[in-house]
Amino acid sequence: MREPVWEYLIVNYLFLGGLSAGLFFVSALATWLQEEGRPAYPHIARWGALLAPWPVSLGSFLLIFDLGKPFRFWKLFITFRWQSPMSIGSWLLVIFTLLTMAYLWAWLDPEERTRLLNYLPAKVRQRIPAKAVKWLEHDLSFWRRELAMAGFPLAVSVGIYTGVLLGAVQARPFWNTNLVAQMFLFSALSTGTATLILVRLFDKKRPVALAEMRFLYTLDICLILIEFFIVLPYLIHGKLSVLAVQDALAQVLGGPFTFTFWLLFLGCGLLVPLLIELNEFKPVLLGRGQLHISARWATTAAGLVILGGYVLRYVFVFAGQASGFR
Amino acid sequence: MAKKPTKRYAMVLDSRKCIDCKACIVACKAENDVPLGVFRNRINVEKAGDYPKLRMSFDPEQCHHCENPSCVRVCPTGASYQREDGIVLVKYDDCIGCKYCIIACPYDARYHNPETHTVGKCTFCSHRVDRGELPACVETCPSKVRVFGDLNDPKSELHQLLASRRHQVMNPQTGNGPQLYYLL
Amino acid sequence: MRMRTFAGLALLLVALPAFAETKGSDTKGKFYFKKSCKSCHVDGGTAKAITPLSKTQGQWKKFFETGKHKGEALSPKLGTPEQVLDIKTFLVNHASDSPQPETCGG
Amino acid sequence: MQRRLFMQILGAGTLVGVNSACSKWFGKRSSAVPYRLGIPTTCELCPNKCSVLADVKGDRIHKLNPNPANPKSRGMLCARGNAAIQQVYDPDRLKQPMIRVGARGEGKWRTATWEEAWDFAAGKLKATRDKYGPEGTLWSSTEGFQEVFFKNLGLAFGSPNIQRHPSLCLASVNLAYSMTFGTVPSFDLQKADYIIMAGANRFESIITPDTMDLIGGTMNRKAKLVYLDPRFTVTAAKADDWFPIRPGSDMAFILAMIHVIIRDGKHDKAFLDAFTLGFDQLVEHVKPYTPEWAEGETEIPAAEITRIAREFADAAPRAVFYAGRRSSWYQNDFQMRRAQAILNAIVGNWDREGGMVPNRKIAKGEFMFLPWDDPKASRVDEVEKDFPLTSAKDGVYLPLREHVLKGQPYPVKAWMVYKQDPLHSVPDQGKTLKMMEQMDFIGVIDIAMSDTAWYADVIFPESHYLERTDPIEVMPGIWPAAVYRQQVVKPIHDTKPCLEIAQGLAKRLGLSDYFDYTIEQWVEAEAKELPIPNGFEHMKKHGVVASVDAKYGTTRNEAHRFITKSGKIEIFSERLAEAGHDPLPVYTPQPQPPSGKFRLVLGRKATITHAGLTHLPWLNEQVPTNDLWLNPLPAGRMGIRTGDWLEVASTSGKVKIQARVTDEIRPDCVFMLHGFGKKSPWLKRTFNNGAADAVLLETAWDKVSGNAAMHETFVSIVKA
Repeated sequence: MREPVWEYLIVNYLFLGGLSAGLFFVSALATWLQEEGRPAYPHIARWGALLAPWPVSLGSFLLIFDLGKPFRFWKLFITFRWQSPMSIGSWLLVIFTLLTMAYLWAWLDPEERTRLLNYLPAKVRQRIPAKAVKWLEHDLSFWRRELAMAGFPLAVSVGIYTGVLLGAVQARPFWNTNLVAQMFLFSALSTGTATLILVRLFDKKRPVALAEMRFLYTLDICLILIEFFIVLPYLIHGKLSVLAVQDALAQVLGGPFTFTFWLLFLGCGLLVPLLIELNEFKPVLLGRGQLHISARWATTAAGLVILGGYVLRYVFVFAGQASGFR
Repeated sequence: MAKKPTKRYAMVLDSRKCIDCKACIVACKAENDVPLGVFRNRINVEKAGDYPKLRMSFDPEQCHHCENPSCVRVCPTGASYQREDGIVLVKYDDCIGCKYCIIACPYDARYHNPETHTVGKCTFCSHRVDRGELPACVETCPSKVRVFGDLNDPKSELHQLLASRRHQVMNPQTGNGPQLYYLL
Repeated sequence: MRMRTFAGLALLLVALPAFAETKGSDTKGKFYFKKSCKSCHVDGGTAKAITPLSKTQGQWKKFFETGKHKGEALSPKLGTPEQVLDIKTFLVNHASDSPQPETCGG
Repeated sequence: MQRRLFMQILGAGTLVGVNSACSKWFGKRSSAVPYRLGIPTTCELCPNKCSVLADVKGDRIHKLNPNPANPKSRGMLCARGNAAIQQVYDPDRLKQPMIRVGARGEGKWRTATWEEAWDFAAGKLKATRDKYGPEGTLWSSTEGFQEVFFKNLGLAFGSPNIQRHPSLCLASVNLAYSMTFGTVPSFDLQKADYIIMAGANRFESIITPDTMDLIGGTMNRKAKLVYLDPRFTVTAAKADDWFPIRPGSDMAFILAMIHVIIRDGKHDKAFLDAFTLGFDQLVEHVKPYTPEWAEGETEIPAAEITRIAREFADAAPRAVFYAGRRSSWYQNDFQMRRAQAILNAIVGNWDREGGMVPNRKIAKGEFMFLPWDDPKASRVDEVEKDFPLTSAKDGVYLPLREHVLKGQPYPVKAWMVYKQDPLHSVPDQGKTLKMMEQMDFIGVIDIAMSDTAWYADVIFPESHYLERTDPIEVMPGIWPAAVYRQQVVKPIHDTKPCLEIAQGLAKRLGLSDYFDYTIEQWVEAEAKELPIPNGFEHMKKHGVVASVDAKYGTTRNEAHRFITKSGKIEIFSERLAEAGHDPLPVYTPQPQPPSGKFRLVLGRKATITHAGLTHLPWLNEQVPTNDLWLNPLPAGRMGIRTGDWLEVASTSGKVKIQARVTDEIRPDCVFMLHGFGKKSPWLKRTFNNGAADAVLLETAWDKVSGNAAMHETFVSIVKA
C-alpha cells in the first residue's frame, strides 16, 4: 500500500471528534465543579455545551463521506463487532453525539428553546401539540450535572477511541502502542480547553473572569505536560523497540514528517503554548500576585494548541500509514 | 465418528525461480477483473550492490490468507471474513469502503477498487479453486514459482514441499500467521 | 517495360549462384513433385519414400540426365517436359547438400 | 508404436469433467450466462505459439489459460499471452477498412466497405504493375500462421520482393548453424549442466521451452549459467557468473574458449573424427586467440575465460553455448555465431542429452493449390548477388531499403505490409519514412493502428487471432508439436482473416484460381496427415499434437548425412570460402564509441517484445514508458540525474527521453526499451510517450547474412 488510503477527511474527523470530546469534558468538569451548589464556571460550561455536539457531528459526516460506499454506512449499525475499534467507535460516536445534544438542550434557557422553535416554519410549528411546546419551559438545569456525569466516560472514550482506532492496527508499527490512544485523548482535551479559552476571550457579552482563565490555564498546562510525558516515552520506547518500530519512528526522526512533528507539533503545538501559559501563570506560581491575562498571548497559545492538535493527527495518520514491516 | 478433516489452502513460493515476468499479475487482472492501477498480487524487487557486483531478487507476494487475519478482525461490518478452508474474502455487498482493513493488513495486500469503491484482494481465485482448478497466478506462472494446495492433505505437493524443504513466512512477527510459504 | 523485365531476367541469370538449378520453377516443381512422385513415394506407399533430401544435387542431376524412371521415359511418366524440369529444379534446389538455411516461421 | 510417441493429451474426459464442474458453479449464480471452459487455440502475441485454453463467458472472452497439452509451452501463459484479450476489446482497434483522405500521416481517414478497400488497393497494385511491372511491388510481413496467404498473393502477383522478417531477427543465427550443422538445432536446457549465454536474455525475452527449462535447470538441478551482457538483466541476476563484456567482443571470448579447450586436449576427439570436417585447420586457426589476448578484447580476466572453458568442456556433452533466438548486433554476427557453433561442435555436445539436439518435426499434410509462374524479375535487394548464402526467400530488409530508396536496379512503388510495423521494427525510422514517401501506394493489414498503418493509404483490419481460424503450424524442436488456432469468438468488428483479405484482392487482380479454397479445406488437408487418428477433430478438441519424449542421438551414426556440402559438420566451410568469406571465424575488433558517445544497446522485457504490445493497458501499467539507462559514472560526469530529460542523437535521428541512472549497465553503453515514442495517436498509451529506438538506430548489417546489426549505433547525449 504505502500510498495513504486515509487522508485529510480522516485527519479532520479525528481532530473534530477529539475536539468535541475535549469541549464536553471541560464543560462537564466546569459543571461538575461546584461553588455553593452552582456550577463553578457556568460560562465555560455553557459554551462547552453549546459547542460540543457540532465538531463531532461534522466529523462523523466526514467519516461517512470518506467511505467508498457512503450510502452503506447504516451497515455499521446492524452489526456490532467487538474486535473492530471502528465498530465500537461508531456506536460510541452515536451515543456520545446524542448525549452532547441532550446536554446542549439542558444548557439552553427556556426562552432560547422557544426561540429555536420559532425558527421552524409556521406550518410545522402549528402541528406541534401545545403540551409539547409547554414542555420547553421546564427547568432542565438539574439534568446538566447528571448528563455531565454520564458523559465523562463517553467523552474520555471518544477521545481515546480516535487513538485506539489507529493504535489497534498492529500492521502499522508507528501506531501500535497504547501511548497513541493516550496522546490522542489528552490532545483532545487540550484542544477542547484551548477552544474554550478562545471562545471565552471573544465573548464580549460576558467578559472572561480571572477565575475562569485560571481554571482553563491550569487545565491546559496540565494536559500539555501530560502530552509531553506521553510523547517523550513514545519516542524513547520506540527507539528501544523492535526494528519495525524503530524504522517507523524514522518517519519523524529524520524522515518526511520530521519537520512537521518537531517544529509544528512539539514546538509550536506544545512547547510554545506551554511557555506562554506558564509565563502568564508565573505570578501565581511564584505567589507574587494574580494571573496575568493578555488576550493576545492567550489567543496565540490557544490557537497554537489547536494547531498542534491538528498537526498531531495529521502526522500520525500519514506517517502511520507509511510505516510497515518492510 | 471421525470428523472430515477440513482443507487449509496455502501457497508455497520458490522465489529463486521468479523471473519478474508479471504473468501472475496480468493473469490475475484478467481472471478477476481487477481495474487498472490496483493489484491483487505483485513482485517485490530487491536490489543490492554496485557495478559490476550487483544482486537482484524477486519475491512474488499477495494476500497471505493468514491464520489470524487482522483485516477480518478490524472490519466493522463483517464484510471481511475467513472461510473454513482459510481463504480470506470480502463480501462486496457488505463492504462500506472504510479502508480500515487496507490499513490493518501488514502485507499491504488489499486495495480500494476505484470502480466499485469497495475493498478488493486476492481470493486465491476461490471460484476457480471451488471448481477444482488452480488459482490463475499459479496456473499461468512460466517458471512455476508457485505451488498451491491443501496444507492438511499429506499427499499434496505443497505439503510435501514444506515437509522436505526449508522455508519461511514473511514477517511472522505480525502475529497474523501468514500462509504464503517461501522456500529458502 | 519489356526491356525492364528482360534486364531483370538477365540479372537473375548472372546473379544466381552456380549451385542453384535455375531453369525450371521451384514453386511448380514442388507442386508436381507432390502430385506425381509423392503418390507412390510415401511412407506406406507403393514405393520407397522420397524427399528432396534423399539425394545430393549431383545425384539428382544424374538421375534426371538419365531421363529414365525404372526404364520408363520421365516425360510422359511424370508430366510434360516442362513439368519434369520443374521437378528437377525443385529437387536439386533442396537436395541434401544444397545450401538452404533454415528460416523463422513460414 | 506411433501412438505411444504422441500424447493423448488431457483426454476428452478431463475437459468434460471440468465443464460439468463449472456449470454447477455457475448454475448457482446465473444460469443465463453460459460458461464454456477451454476452447483450445494458439497464442499469437510472440513467436512462441503457446497453447491456450480460452474461457468464454457468454460471447466475451473472459480469460486465457495455458494448455498443458503442449510440451513446448510447458503449461504456462506469460503476461503478454494473458493480455491478448485486451487486443480484442481495445476500443481503439481497427474496426473496418479505411482509406486515407488527407495527406500521408495526417490521420484523416474515411471508413470504407471491404469492396471499396479491395477495389482501391487492387487498382493501385494494377497501376503499379502496368507502370513498373509486378516487381514494382513490395510485400513485407512478419511470421504468422496466415503469413503464407499474404506471401502467396505477392508471389502469384508476380513480385519477387517478398520481404520477410528474419533479417531483422535471427537470420545470422540460422545461417551460421545451418552452414555448420546443416540445420539449426535446439538447445536442451532441461538437461544441460553448464550453459553459457551471450546476451540472449532468456529470463526477460521468453522463449519456450528454453526459459522454463533454464530456470528449472539452474534452480532445481543447480546447472551453471554463465552470462555475458553489457546490461545487468534478470538473466544476469540469476546467473552464476555475469560478465559485463565489452560489446562486440563475444567472438574473442568464444575463440579463446576454443583455444583453451584444444590446448588442454579437452575436445571430443572421437566425435570430431567421425562427424566433422576441418578440425585441423581450426587447431591452427585458434592458436593466436589466447585467453590473455581475449582479456584485452573482452575485459573478462584471462583466468576466468580459462576456468569457464575448462568447466564447459568438463561438463560436456551436457554443456551448451546457447545461441537461442536473438537478433544480430554487429556486422560480424554471422561469424560470431559460427564460432559458437564450432565451440559446441568441438566438445561433442551434438545430439546428446543436455547438448544441442537437431529438431524433430510432426508430420502434417499440405493443401495443394495451383502453382503460379515464378516471378520473372530478380529481387530488388539483389540478395542473390550480395548475400548468396542467405535465404533468398526471406530477403534482406536493410539492403532492400537502400535499393528501393535508390530505385536500383528498378523502382519499387507499391508496398503491402502484413502484421508488421516497419517504422519500429526496422532500424532508422527516418529512412523507412523516406521509403514510404516515395511509394505510390501503401496498404497495411493489421489489427491495430500501428505507426506504419498511420502512414498507409488503405488499411485492411485483420481479425484478431481469437476471432479466426488459422492453418496448422508445426513447431520443430526436441519436443515437436503441431498446433492449431481456432476461432474462439466471432469477429466483433467488421474484420476479416488474412486469407479472406488476400482472396478479395486476388479476385480483383485476376488471381482467384490460386486462392480457390477455404481455411477449413486448408486445415483439413493439413490435419489429414497428422500422426493421430481423426486429426481435424483432435485438433479442434485439444489444439495440439505433440511428442512428449525427447529423442537423442538419431544423427550420431556414421551413415547420417548432414545437410551440408560435405555431408559432415563443417568446422571449416568451403562454401564460405567460395562466397568470399572467412571459412573459419576470424576476429576483427569492433569499433568502440569515441569519447563522449555511448553505444546504444537493445533488449526486451517479459512484458514487451514487439512494439505493438506496449499500449495494451495491462502490459503498459507494468512499464508505462521507456527511459535511457545510463551508468552513474558518466552520468555523474555529465551532471545527469534520474528523471532528467535528455536529448539523444545518432547520425540517424534524435529523440527526447528521460534518464535512468543505474548501475545495471556498462559505463560505455546506454539502453532503452522498444515500443515507445509512437506517432499514431490511436495508440494512446504510447503516443508521444517515451522514445523510439528505431529513430536512433543506424543502418548496418551483418556482412554474410544481411541481418540488421542492432548494436552498431553510437549516440551522443545532452541534457534537454
